[in-house]
Amino acid sequence: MERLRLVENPVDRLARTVEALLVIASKPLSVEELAAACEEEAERVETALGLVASRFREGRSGVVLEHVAGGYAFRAAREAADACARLVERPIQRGLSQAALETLAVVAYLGPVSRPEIARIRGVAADSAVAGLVERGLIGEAGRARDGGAVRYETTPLFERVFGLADRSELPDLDALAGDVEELRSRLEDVAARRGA
Amino acid sequence: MERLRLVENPVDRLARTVEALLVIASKPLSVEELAAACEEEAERVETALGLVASRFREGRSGVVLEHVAGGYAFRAAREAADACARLVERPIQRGLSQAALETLAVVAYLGPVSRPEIARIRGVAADSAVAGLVERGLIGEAGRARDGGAVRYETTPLFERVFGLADRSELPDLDALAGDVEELRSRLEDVAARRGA
Amino acid sequence: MAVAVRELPLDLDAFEGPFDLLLTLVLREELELRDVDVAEIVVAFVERLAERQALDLEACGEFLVLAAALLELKARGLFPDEELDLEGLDPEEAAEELAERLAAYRRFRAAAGWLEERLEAESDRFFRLGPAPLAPVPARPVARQEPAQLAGALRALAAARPEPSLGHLVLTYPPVSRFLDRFRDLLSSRGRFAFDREVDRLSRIEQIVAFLALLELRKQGEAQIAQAGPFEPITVWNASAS
Repeated sequence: MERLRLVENPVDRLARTVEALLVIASKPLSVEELAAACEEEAERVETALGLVASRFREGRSGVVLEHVAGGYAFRAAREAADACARLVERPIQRGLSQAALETLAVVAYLGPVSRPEIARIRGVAADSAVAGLVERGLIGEAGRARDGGAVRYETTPLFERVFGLADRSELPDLDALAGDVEELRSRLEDVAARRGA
Repeated sequence: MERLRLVENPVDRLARTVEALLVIASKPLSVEELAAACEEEAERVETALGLVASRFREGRSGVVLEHVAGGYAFRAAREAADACARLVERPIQRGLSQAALETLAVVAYLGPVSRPEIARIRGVAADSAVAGLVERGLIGEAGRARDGGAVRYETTPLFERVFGLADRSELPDLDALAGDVEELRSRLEDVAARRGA
Repeated sequence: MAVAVRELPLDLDAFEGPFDLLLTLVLREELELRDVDVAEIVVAFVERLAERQALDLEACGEFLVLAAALLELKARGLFPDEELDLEGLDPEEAAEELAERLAAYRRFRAAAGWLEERLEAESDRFFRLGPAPLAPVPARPVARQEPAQLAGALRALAAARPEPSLGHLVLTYPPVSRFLDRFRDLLSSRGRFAFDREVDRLSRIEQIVAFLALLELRKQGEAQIAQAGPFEPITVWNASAS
């Protein structure tokens, strides 16, 4: 058994290179980015990622590989959450007000979207909520509507990371979230029709 | 042998917690800092660090535990140095974002100019755009407006090199826009106020 | 069992208390309408409505009109430069518009709830923010750029066109100016009038617009307003005569 370990498996070495890249990266790395840095084919990098995932998983290691925000990244094992919370504060966790959450939802689903558009949907000015989310790095500028129009905002990779989403398509379907909307609408229209009569 | 692995060794668990802490830290952690976060005695943390060091060492892992002046930190394995260099040196930012470009244009044509002035002209907070341009060396501080006023910014020699300009007088003509800087500034602020929201 | 619109309890970011107190505070300009979440008020009302078995048409009608008026007031505050189309109002259209806005808002409120739960569920996920301690220092030379980009960016900023018209999203009303003119005439001829008597024969929508005109006159300092208590008769008199 011992002698087998001395035979170098080339995927093993590639896996170690991927581990090295992930530990120095400051954002999730896509398969393409990893492949470019390794000067390898994407397919082999994916095989290596499988190896890394089996080494760095919950229960086996304090460092865990996750697929998030369109790429791969290391994070802390969940079992160590209490110790992590004593070391660093989760800045995002604190103080996301209802206004901030609603604004974030509008930007996540409709982005890129401007402040006036957000205000129209929420029925209140969105300036401070938008500024707060920009400051936390959850949303960022995404150019202007047209040349010189209002600045539009979209969610950042940090948003996906904080909420543990592989990408925005993991957001639930809006209509499924609010099933009572149609009923509400017909009720209001009903009332209006009777008063109008 | 297999059955032994099922028995949870408490130092194993502590070692995983230490690994988790090291992977989320953005600076080396001392034994005391680790012990405080783990709520453990320093001696046991040192034992756990020994385990971590044997798991995360050259040749065995792409992530390597390093003991540096300030304490312990993970680094990339030496065998992956080339791949890491390719990841880091990649010219990530070929172009400038819309926010960066607008901010740079305002500083180039109207500078020295303060952050509040930039925000007024662009209609959105300028903090992150300014910080990004300062970090890349394209703009720099140019004293304060008046006694105690806001810090003002101007473009740097690097800016001139990047844009291939001998000096700021070579900036492209704005044609129809007023030649006078003050007139231009008030016109831009006017437009931004109307765009408002 | 009637749903008392005026006593509808509200728990908003900017205000907590009954609906009529909210209206009074808005009337006295002690509460910024832009801070008031009208959709939340509508949700509170509909939820209250759903608790009752029978549908109270009178209460629904009153509420619809008041909520629509608040929305219009807000819309003006949010888009002050917007030229509103103030032609005649069809109550059915108004309600449809209200329902539309409410439906959109409800979806995003539900999405916000989902995000909140997700954040809670992921509260034990920790990852590094910022660079790794022992990572090689990045050298990121900015690629060569074209100076024309700078001029283009500045020209675009100077030539900004206004936001697309949001008029179609705002409820339509008879013109406020009609009531402004009429009240100004009354103030200069009689010096004083009872608001309720002047609007008593008008439709609810016209009453609301007249009320907006009254607020406007007070804001301009042209009129003084007195009211013994919420929903008591409103007396208006010429500010310069007092």
